[in-house]
Amino acid sequence: MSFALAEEVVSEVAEQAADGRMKLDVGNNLLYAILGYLVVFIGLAVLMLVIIIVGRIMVAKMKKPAAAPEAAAPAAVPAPAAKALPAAPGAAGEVKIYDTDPRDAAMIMAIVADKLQKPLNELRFVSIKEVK
Amino acid sequence: MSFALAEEVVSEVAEQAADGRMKLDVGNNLLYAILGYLVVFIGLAVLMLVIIIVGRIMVAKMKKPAAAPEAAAPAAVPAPAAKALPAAPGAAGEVKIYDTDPRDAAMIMAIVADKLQKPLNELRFVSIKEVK
Amino acid sequence: MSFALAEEVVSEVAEQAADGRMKLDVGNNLLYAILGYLVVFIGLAVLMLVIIIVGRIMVAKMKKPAAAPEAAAPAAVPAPAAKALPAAPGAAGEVKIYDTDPRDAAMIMAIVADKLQKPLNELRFVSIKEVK
Amino acid sequence: MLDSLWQLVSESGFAGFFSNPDGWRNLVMIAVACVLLYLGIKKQYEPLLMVGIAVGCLLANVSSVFMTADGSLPDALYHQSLWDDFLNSASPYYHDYGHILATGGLIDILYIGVKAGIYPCLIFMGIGAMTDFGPLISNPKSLLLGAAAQFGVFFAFFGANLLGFDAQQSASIGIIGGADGPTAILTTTKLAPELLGPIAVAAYSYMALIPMIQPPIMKALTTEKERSVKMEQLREVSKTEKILFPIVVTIFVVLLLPSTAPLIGCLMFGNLLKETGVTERLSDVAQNALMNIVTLFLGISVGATMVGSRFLQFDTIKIVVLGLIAFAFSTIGGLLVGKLMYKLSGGKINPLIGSAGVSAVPMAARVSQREGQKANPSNFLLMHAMGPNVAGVIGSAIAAGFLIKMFGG
Amino acid sequence: MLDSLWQLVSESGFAGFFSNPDGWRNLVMIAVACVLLYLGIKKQYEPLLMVGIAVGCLLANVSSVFMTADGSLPDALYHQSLWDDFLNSASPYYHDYGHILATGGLIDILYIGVKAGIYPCLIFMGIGAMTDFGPLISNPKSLLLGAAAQFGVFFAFFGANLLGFDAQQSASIGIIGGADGPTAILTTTKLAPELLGPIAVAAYSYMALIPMIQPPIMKALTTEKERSVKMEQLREVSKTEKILFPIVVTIFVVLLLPSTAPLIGCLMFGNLLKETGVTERLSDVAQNALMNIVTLFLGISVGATMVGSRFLQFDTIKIVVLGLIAFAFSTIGGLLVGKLMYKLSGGKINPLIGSAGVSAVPMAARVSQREGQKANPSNFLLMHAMGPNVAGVIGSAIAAGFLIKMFGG
Amino acid sequence: MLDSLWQLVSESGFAGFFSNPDGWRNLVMIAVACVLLYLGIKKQYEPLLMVGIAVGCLLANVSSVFMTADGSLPDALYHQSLWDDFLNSASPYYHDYGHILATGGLIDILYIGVKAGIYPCLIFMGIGAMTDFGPLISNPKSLLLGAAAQFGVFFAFFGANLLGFDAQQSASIGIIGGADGPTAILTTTKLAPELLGPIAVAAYSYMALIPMIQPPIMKALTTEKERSVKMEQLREVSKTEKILFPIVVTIFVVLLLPSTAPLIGCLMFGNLLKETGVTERLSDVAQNALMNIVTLFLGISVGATMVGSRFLQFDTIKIVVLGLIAFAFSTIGGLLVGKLMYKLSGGKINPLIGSAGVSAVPMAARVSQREGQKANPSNFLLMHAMGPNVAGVIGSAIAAGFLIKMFGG
Ligand code: NA
Ligand code: NA
Ligand code: NA
Repeated sequence: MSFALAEEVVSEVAEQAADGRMKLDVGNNLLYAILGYLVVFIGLAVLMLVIIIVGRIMVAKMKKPAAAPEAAAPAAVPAPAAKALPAAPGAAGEVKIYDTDPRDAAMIMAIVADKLQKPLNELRFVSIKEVK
Repeated sequence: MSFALAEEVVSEVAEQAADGRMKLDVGNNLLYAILGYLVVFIGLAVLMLVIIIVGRIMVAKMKKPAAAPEAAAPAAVPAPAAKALPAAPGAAGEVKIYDTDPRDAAMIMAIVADKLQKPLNELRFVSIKEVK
Repeated sequence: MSFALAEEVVSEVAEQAADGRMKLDVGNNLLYAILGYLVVFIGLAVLMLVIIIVGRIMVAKMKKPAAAPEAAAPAAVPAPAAKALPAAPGAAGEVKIYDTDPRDAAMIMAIVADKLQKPLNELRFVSIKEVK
Repeated sequence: MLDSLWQLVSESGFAGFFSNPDGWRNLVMIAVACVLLYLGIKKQYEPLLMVGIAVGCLLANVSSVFMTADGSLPDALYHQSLWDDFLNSASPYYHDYGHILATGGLIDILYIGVKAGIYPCLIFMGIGAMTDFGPLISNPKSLLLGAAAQFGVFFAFFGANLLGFDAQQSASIGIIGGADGPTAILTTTKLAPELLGPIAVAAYSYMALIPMIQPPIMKALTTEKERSVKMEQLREVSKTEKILFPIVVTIFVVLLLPSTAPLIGCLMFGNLLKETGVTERLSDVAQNALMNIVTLFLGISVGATMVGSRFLQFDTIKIVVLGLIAFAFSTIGGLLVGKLMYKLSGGKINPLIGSAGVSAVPMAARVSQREGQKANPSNFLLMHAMGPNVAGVIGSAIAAGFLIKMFGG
Repeated sequence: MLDSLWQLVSESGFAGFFSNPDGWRNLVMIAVACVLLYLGIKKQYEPLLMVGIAVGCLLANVSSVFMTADGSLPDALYHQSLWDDFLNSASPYYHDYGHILATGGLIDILYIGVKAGIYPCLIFMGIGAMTDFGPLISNPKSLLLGAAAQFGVFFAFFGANLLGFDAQQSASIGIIGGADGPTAILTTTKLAPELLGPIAVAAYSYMALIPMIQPPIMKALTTEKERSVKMEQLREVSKTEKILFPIVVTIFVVLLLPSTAPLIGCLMFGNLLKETGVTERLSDVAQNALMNIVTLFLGISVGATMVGSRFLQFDTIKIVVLGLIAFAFSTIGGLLVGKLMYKLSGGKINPLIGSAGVSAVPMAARVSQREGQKANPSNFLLMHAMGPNVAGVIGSAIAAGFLIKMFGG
Repeated sequence: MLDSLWQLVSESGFAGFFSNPDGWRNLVMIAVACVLLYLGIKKQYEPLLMVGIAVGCLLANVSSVFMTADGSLPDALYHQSLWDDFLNSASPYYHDYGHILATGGLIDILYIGVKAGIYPCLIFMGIGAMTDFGPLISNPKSLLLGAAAQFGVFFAFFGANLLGFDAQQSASIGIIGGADGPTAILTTTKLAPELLGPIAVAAYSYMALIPMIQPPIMKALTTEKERSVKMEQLREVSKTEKILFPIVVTIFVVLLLPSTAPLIGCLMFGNLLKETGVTERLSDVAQNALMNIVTLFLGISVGATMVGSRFLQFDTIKIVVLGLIAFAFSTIGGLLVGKLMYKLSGGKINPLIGSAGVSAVPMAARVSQREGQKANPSNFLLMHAMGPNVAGVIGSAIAAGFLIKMFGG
């Protein structure tokens, strides 16, 4: 296959227009499509391996000074749930909850509203952020 | 008048300097002044007609589902009064009241100040905005 | 000394490369270093004189309508102490206290935290500013 | 070493006052800058622009005092000669922004945004995002008052031509009467850039002086009875109408007079961002961060054009006088059409709202409100005056479009 | 004077509809702009971009209606011919930004930031500063789903080639399937700028339509049992890992495929600013002031490319169809690999999280969550779907890097 | 297809480590970038700049690893060769920003703002808007300490010349002793751009290390008795004085040494915006949105200059050592003149405030405060040290102006 391909590449370059534009025949078309998908897979697979390795190292490091914290971890999961929702560009009008449990945020909003004796929907919270 | 004018325009172009600058004689000067004022009037008059037409359509549309709301309209007028004062560039140091009745805003500020047990003039409200 | 120097300057210019770069001999090197330090001193000394003069004028002006305010001045000094610490670029994560006594700011933060029944370190104060 | 120090002294600005033939002009302009600072800071004449203009003037002149033997200004932050070359089609640097970037000073570089017409447009976008056209939509007749109050533009244009200014300069001077800073700056940049400094200063100064300029004219031209007229409440405007308004205005005004596209387009784009309800992030940045950055750059750049001798001419005095005439006659135009409407409406329209048509939002409208209340304490004209007031912004943009069309290269 | 007025009328845009041979095209495009405004404002299709695109389209077309006898567009805010010259190596203005600045309209100048590839990169920086890669770090297998969901990119690329588009155009059309606005805009600007308008509109529209496009495909390809799978909780990710992540990704991905550097570099720089804990000022400005300013400029510039005739072609319909195919097949790719993982993991992985790999953060992940909960009300897939979701951003940046490498000049 | 894949692999960065003769240098610089990230994030060495510099270095090197057969770097975000051409008067691209824009990578384009000297000036504007000159106004003698603490600048300049650096390089190295990032960057850009990376890194690192560098010197040069001196309270400064200060400083310093205009002008403009009380919008944007955007761009651009081999030279070590010497001798200069003032004032002035004259606001002043309190727990020197501290900013701007005047093209 490799030789045929090499010729294909040559002929394709010949077809390239002055402005750099190319017309692909079906073979090259398919080739590029498969190759591209493959490259994306390889790229992200390499990345996966790297991250798994880094993660292993980190988890190993954390294990030593952490026995009790592990029990606390599950309880902490709802918080990332809030974190992981980056304010989409379309969500501009909403309150941005940085690193804060949404339940906490709701509580803060309710308390403030109560204290100010205003219905909640007339107040505007620009952002609520937990300081770490 | 039209032929004379055409000649005027020709001669005037002849007077135009290399850098595009022109000297106008009294006739052309007056002509341009009147023409300009007229164009502004025509432009805004056309716009007026368009807006009146669009407004009629909108009012007609709103009439159908709105019988009670009409009674409420006069009461709502003070609110636009507040809206219509865009913060002038010079008013940067003041609180921006977006779409909020100034009386409400004053109330909010008073309540917050009271709750915080601080004199009002020592707090800074950047903006108060009613969420719709 | 002056003639020798003039020759120095000439010869030095001759050494200047096509791209404007110069190599200095020890004499010119020392000369430039001393001259530079001197210029900085002269510049700031001139500035000092100007500011002293302006200050004298201002103090003289203020003396007339100010007899009682002078007694108040020492008490006011702690406030500038806070003012004079511009938020360094590195202090980005901290609360900016504009023109506000830090004690007042701490009080405001404590009050708000108490009112909201949240520990202080979970709230984020972006800025506290006294309105003048 | 003393020689070296002496050389340094001889290349300082202080020495420049003597060696540079224009040095005394720079000195005078430094004094002018201090006056402008006083007006901006103490008198609060549109300080956001005026302080920038004053500092631009100060920096350009202070840094231009020292001139080398061959006439170049190595340390200047702004170089008038670079921009003269830029506009001179015979120069090798004609229309060459790269040359400005590579050899200009700091303010030369910031000035590119003025020259390319970007700053005034972006400020107009911010103004659009700050403006509520509701009162205008509910009372479209306001537009005629906004048109009427451009009278001073064309009156001063006529007068300036008579006084010997060329057509481009006259148009730039006339537009002072539009009472709109960005419009005046854009028009002047395109037509007569040599007058940018005095025209910007005059425009912003008179806008700040509206509460002093207008009341005497208003009292002279209206009767107590006319000023006492209470107007009926405006209808409420729906959100849909407010969204449609900027779209409709863009289409109709730009089609009518395509040269208004930059100003009207940006003004209405900003307003649309405000009204959609789903683009608050953009509306916010247009009226805050972006507008403030651009205001900073615009002020300092415009101020820098007042370097050296160009400001210190008899023409500057003429411009100042013509600018005042422009403001006064715009006020008169608005009031007269206001009186006409009072007549035609059978006394339902208070002619005082006509003077608000000069724009200078929202000061002119506040002046109408105040004068109305003086005549009749229960009078509340503010909202009615806001209509002509914002119409005046559109009106002067159209006037600017007309003048640019007629006299632009 | 009537003559003069007549001349003015004959140079207005209204007259242009008749004199300008492309005038009717402008008129149609004004209508298209109004439709886009409707989609952006009322239907809330990614309004921050769509409103800008629509206004850019509106302004460019409205200001281009009047054409002089020699075919120039004196008042246009955007000049297609300037940019054709810019790209034409035979033109004296080839690659001459100075010429654009000196002679272009307002939007031509703003468009420089698109052409130079700055705006999409800066927006990616803001997106990076808004994105939490935690769910991806705790479950790195998500990356495979993010890769799988680029299927539509290459499927549509293949299809577009078959339909007669050239390779560069096909690549630009395919990248719509990446479901990432800035990536699509950067790729199209580099490969096939003539398609920028329709591709941007299609990309943002379909991103907004994800909640309608994906569910039927998800139901068709998965069984009730698969959709009911509850996944186990993710491990907590330490701050150090979150800081290391952007650094590691930058190094590995850029070394692997250097043409991804602008997109991946900016995305990861933004993310690093978010995670360090000591650069909050920069993270804040990247995701707010800077991003909003750039979004404003990007929208209006991209929209302006839809001036005149280029949008009104049968090709546009093909692009719209191919874009939908790209989205659908990206969803399919993600789901199929999700099903494979379900099998390989012995039923521990819910295949629904595969469709989130198309990016369109966070909408695609929300769709996975919703469909999961429909099948099993106690199911909470959101966090698990966020992993593939953010992986999809990296995945389409790699796809874009590949296509730019292969077909870029 | 395997061939195609192989070709892609052979054009990846990984392959570049072998094919590119400078590849190993890029690899080393990637490691350097990681060290800088560690210093910025974990050690918090001026993170706002250091993280940007590190990422710039990382991105420039990672994207430059792959080199084509003809030696070009198609995917690089920063191209050193472009900038070499830009500065080479024999090149067809001499001073051609258009060429940079049209052919450069993302960071080449951002770097234009460094080259044109805009970023450092805008940052100085922000610093001015953040600085309170009150303590300096109430105690003008502070200015002499601010002057004294420029000793290290000229001492290191002298030393660098001796070590074989040319005059321009020596001046750039010396200015590290000014302890002012933007001043150092501006000076180096104008005089010796090839040293920008190491000088910026050294300047910001030592600024962060002030609390470690200064105390031993302070203890060595002062007696316990001197350090215990309590200074009398400063007089209150009126608002008018604070407004006059920036105006007066601009006029006098720029006239004295016109080449200081960009730095002093911007610093004082920013300060004026802060003090007027009527330009808060501008002061706010100068110290927040604008400053943060510029900091973002400046960091990444400066970092990118550390591409490839230029950093990996013995000269870099010399620069690091000379930078430390500059800081130390600036401290010594300030302390010695402080001791002189202590003598002349009859023991009223605490010499510890002299070391604050190096600027590095407000860290150096805090160090003075801390050492003073160690000697005498009731000592409160902070406000007194702020005077020399902010004077040091002006002092190093003057030193920079002198060096640019003497050695700038
Ligand atoms: Na007006
Ligand atoms: Na994607
Ligand atoms: Na210093």
